[in-house]
Amino acid sequence: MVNGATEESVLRLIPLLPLAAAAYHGVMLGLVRRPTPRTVTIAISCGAVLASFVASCVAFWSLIQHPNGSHLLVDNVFSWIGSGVGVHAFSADVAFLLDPLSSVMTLVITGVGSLIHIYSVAYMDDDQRDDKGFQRFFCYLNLFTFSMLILVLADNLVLMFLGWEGVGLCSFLLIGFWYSDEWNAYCGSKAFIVNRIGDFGFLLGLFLLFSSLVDVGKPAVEFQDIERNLALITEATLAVPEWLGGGEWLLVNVIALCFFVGAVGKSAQLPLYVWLPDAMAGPTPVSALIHAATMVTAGVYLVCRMGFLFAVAPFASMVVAWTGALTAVFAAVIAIAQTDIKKVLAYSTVSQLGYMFLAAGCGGYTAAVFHVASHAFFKALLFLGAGSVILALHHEQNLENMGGLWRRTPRTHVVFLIGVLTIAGFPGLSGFFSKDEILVAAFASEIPGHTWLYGIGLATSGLTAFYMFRLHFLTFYGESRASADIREHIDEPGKLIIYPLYVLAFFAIFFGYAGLPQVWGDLVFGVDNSNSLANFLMPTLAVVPHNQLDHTTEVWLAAAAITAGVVGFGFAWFFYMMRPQLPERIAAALRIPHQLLVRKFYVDEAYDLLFVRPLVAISDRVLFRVIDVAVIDGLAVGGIARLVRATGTNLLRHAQSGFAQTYIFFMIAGAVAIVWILLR
Amino acid sequence: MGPIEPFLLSFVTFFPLLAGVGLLLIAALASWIGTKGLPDSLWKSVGLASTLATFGVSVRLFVEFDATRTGFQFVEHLSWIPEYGVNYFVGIDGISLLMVMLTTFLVPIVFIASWDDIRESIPTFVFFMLFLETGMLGAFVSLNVFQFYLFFEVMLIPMYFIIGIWGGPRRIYAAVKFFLFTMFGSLFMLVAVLVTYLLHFEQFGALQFDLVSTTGESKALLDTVIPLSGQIVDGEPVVWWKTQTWLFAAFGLAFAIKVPMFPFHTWLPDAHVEAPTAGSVVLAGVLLKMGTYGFVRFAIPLFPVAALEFTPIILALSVVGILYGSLVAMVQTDIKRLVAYSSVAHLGFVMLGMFALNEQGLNGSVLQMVNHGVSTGALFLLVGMLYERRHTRLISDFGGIAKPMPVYAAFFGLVTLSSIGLPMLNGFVGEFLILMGGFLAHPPSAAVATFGVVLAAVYMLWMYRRVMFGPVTNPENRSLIDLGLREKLVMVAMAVPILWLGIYPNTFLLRIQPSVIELLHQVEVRTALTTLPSTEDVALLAAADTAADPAADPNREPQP
Amino acid sequence: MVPIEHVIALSAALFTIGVGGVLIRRNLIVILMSIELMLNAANVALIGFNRMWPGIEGAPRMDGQVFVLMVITVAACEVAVGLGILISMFRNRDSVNIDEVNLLKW
Amino acid sequence: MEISAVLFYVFAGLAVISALAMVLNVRNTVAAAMSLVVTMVSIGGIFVLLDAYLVAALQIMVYGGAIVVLFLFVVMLLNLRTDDFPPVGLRLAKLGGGLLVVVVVSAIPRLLGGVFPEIPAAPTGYGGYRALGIALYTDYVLLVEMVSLLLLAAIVGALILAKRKID
Repeated sequence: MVNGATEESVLRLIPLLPLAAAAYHGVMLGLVRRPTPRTVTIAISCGAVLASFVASCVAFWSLIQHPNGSHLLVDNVFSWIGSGVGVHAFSADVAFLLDPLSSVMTLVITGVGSLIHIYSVAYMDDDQRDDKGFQRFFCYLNLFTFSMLILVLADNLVLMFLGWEGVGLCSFLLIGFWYSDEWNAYCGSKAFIVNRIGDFGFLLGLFLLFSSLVDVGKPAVEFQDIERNLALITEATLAVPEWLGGGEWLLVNVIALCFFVGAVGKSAQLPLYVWLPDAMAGPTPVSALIHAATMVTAGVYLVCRMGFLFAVAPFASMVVAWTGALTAVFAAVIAIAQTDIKKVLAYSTVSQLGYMFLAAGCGGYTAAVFHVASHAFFKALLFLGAGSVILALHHEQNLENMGGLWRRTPRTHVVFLIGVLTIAGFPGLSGFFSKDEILVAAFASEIPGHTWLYGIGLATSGLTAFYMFRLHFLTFYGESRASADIREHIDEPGKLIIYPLYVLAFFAIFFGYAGLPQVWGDLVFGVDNSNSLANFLMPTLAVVPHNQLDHTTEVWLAAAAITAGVVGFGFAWFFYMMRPQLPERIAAALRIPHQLLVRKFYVDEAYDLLFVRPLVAISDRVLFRVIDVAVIDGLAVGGIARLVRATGTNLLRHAQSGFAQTYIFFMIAGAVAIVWILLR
Repeated sequence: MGPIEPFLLSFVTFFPLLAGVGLLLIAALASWIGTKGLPDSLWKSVGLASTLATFGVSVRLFVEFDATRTGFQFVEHLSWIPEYGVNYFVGIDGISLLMVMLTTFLVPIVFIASWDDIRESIPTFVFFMLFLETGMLGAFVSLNVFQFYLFFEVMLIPMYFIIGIWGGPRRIYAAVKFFLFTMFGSLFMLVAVLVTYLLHFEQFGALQFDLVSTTGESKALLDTVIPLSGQIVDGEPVVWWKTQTWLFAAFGLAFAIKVPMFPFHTWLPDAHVEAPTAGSVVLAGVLLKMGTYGFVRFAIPLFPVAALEFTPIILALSVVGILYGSLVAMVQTDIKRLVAYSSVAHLGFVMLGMFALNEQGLNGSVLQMVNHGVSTGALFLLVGMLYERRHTRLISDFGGIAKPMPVYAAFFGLVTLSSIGLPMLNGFVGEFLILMGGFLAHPPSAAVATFGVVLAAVYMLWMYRRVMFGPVTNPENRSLIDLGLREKLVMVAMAVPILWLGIYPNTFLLRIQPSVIELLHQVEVRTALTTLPSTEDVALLAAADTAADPAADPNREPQP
Repeated sequence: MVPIEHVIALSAALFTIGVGGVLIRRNLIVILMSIELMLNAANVALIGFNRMWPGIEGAPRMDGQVFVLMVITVAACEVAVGLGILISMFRNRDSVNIDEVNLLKW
Repeated sequence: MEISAVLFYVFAGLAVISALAMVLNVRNTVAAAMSLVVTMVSIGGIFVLLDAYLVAALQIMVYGGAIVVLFLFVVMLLNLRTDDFPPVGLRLAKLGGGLLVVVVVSAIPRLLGGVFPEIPAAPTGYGGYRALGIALYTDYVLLVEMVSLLLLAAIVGALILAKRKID
């Protein structure tokens, strides 16, 4: 059943350690009545994730040191689902694949995950006095880590789907962690259901891909096999039904679009982004881990992992790029007017994810992965910093009640500023390099309208700087707007909160040099092959033809990006530092546009009105009350019953009058009929 | 267990009934010698013990089952009414093995779960449950169509009483509705069985109800050529009479009602809502499988060409059932009714996979039968536990239950997730294979059905959220007690297959696989056998029914 | 002697009259009498058929006549019981109108 | 035409007419019973003509005597001489009667003769007590016993029914 251990078996340890911890917590919570001591919970949970991080490092090391030069490690644990023989054969194994792409993801997940686990110990300690709740939180967190690791380590689409759904589930559980509040529970299930819509696309893509591979006699769901056999189906087309316009579509485009629907759901892109801002109802470490650093990047990971598919599906790639670009600017615009510190960060996440898709759609898969990693660091830093602020202010999240915090929480202020500078693209920090790569990729790509894409990206970068500095200024500078009794008790949180922030800040600053674009390597540092991340990832990521840019162009592009950032910063400085009264006046003057922004363009309300309400109403009024109760049960079934009863009461009852002579009549009529027939 | 070795299957089938009858006799004896019969607790414990013993023996069946062989195993064949070809003929392949396991697994669980739930007429209840178990097992192991029909009908009796005696306020209505619906369909099936039987007689000159032959020489119903069309009257074929089509329709109606497929489903919510927990669990867990099992075992192999003809209709009904069941489930106010409608949706998946008629679809379909039995059974058990405490099933009466009953909420969550097909739990594997099989055969229907996965999440999670989460608004819910030891035991027992089927489904898939391949092979062979180009051909066949044995050569070319 | 058909015709005529009596009369006594008439019609047919196939010389066949005897006996029994019922009905309902006895229904 | 044939038609006519008189007499129950006596006796005559002498005798004694007397006795006992309830609402009866007439009329051509051969001569002893006795007590002895049981049951039944109250 379970395949024996080999030197590659370290791979299975990476996801299984968090699973073991989660299972332990689950059993203790569900079946054993005695509460587990808090220290044990912490030791097991954090220990498991740290051990998983160590295992990831070991695996990473052995991947680099791999003797035969191949860039993969595969650990096939056991055969999960096997069905069919011959050309229909389908088999999905629990098998883990470590290649450069998944190793980067694994390191980010376990690394950032460990830090957030440690942070959570303090964060949840302050928050939750109930030991069971504490343990439950870590149970979910471990389960999430497990699912996320499965997602990135899976060597086939089905196992990846396991992780894919698993992270959705954990997101549901963790958003609704404080379930006594109806709103949290609502947000949790909203996240799960919107994710499921994405999963629908994922499944469709999977089935479509598999069945087209069956058609060419090479059924497989493993990434490597798909990649190997993809050439067989790149020419295949799909007849589109008349009502969709007819004609023939390139099959790979359809498959890629289906997968992209999955990615859109998971990575909160237009039009399925609505769950992510609401997901901020969960505890802040959860927002940091799931809704900033890891889970939401799963969609980007999927597109990169299936890069070989998107590379041959130009139309799908274009859709990806445009969706990303539009989401980026759309979310950035909304972020400008938000007043909840976490909501601003949430929309910023949506926007940054849009960047990643922009890169992936333009064929800049390395840029996308680079940004995934650097975003994981700086966004986790920002979220955890925000959590620190929230703790300091005793669970106050509204920006309008903050201000002037830099005096009371100097350390948080410093790390937060680093995060803001990074995301705003301050030259030399990791965000600068990764965002620059994306913009370069957009500029250099050959897809139609790529200059527009670049333009949108650039504008978004300016917006990003604006709203992030707005956030920073409103939080840390100016006069404190907190209520008096809170103002008395503003304290910087303890070491367990701050130290993970330091670590993240370090990576936010210096991670960029792991993926230093060659232009900076040549110009500033004089290093050959400076982009070690890209070189490392290159063997596994698909290459899409693009225009070659010379160094001058690239420097100009960088200059443009810096300019955009400076302009954004300048506006923020002007509005929120120099003329703090101005924003309010503008808001008052432009009431309708401002309201539109504050209410997030009424997208939630529109969805509710367009999809949710009609669906419930139709199901209830039409399907249930009319079709089920009235038509099927009432008219058809009840009709037959009534017909039978009516025949009895109205017709046959008269034959059963009780009058003997009537009976005799029928008897004789029968006899006469028989005689008649016999004498005929 | 030495002496029962050759009768292992009969033992599994009849042991519950024997235990029940034995208890009755002892009770009669006891009351005859002047005591007040047997104590209720004795009835319950003996009932539980005998079902557990049955489960134990069926585990042995499972272990000893040779997964590498096709065909039926543990076969027993005894003459019963040999003149009419009625035999006692039992045997199992991978498909029925799983159904038997599901049955023997669920019944003891039900006993434990309703230990305190059933308070009136306990001896009667125990007897009916044991009787029901034998009825269900008998139908799953029967290879003689007459015998199958017998068991198929016989299990209505105990179920009717279980709903009618221990049910809710509208129990009589529900019981009668359940009975009439099922009876209505199965009478059509009876006619079709007899027509098939007579066709067999016409072709081979022997009366035979056996589905498959026990020896190489003798012929059974599956060797009969069921003409596609053309009943011959006075040498002229009757145009409207399409034999195979009508026969399949008759079988299909009986099974579709039992499944239940979309327009025939309205008995299910009523029966589920009114039935006691035990009844609901067995009804959802096993009885509904009788319909899907009937399709796999009888309707499809006997009438393969008609099955293909009907595929578009059945697929359409399945897809409609999936979407419709989900949407209607979404707006239910009663938890049990919600679960009942979700059954309609789930069984839509089962039918979809089955009529994909390929390995993935059928494997998934059979697996999904088990999955549905386990998940929905567990859901009904959980609803029953809540009902025992609060005596209401309305969603609006609850809210925030997770606070007073965290363990309950955890198990409810697990089962909910299994029901919406989360990977690593059982529901996923079945649904996934079904959809994959469906996609290989009929992509559009499967694509629409895939959307049912989204809807499943919508209605289940919405219900879960309204029941479990939020503040505890109703003061009566504040003092609810969490699960006791007995209830935990039940739920842990249910969790085992949920996890096992999700993590390592190959244990079961390996056993299903050969049977599914055999079934597909049979469909192929019998399609070739019955695909006759025109009605004249049937006339030829009818004229030459004694001359040549049409079943002897399965690869016989259709005549020009 | 007359042809056997005429005997049958007589039997049929009497039987029809008896049936008519049972159908149209509501007096239970007359109905009982009509029933007697029907039995007698049957007897006529039996006797006639027996006469038609009388057996051979030395071994006459008497089956029809035996049956007539039985019918007569049964008729006697029937009248006895029927009149008994009639009397008790008259006692209970003070009438022998058959329309007043209509309990034979659901 | 032979004298026996003439007698047959006479008796037959008498039987039919008196039967009709019984059925159609809606005023006087006693008269109806008396018409029945005429019918029974006529039928007895026809039995004689058909060489069933013993049965004819029994017919007249049991029917003409015992049974009709019983009827009359009951009529007198209950004082039902006049019939207070003439036939009404005869739709069903008319329908049935009509049907019956149709059937009988449709059978008339066949009832006129020529379907069966002529009635043969009867063997010696036919219809006599000896032959009947032998048949009764050899071939049909079981039947006789069963009928005797029936008679017994009828007697008991009649007694119980006629009793005012079962004590």
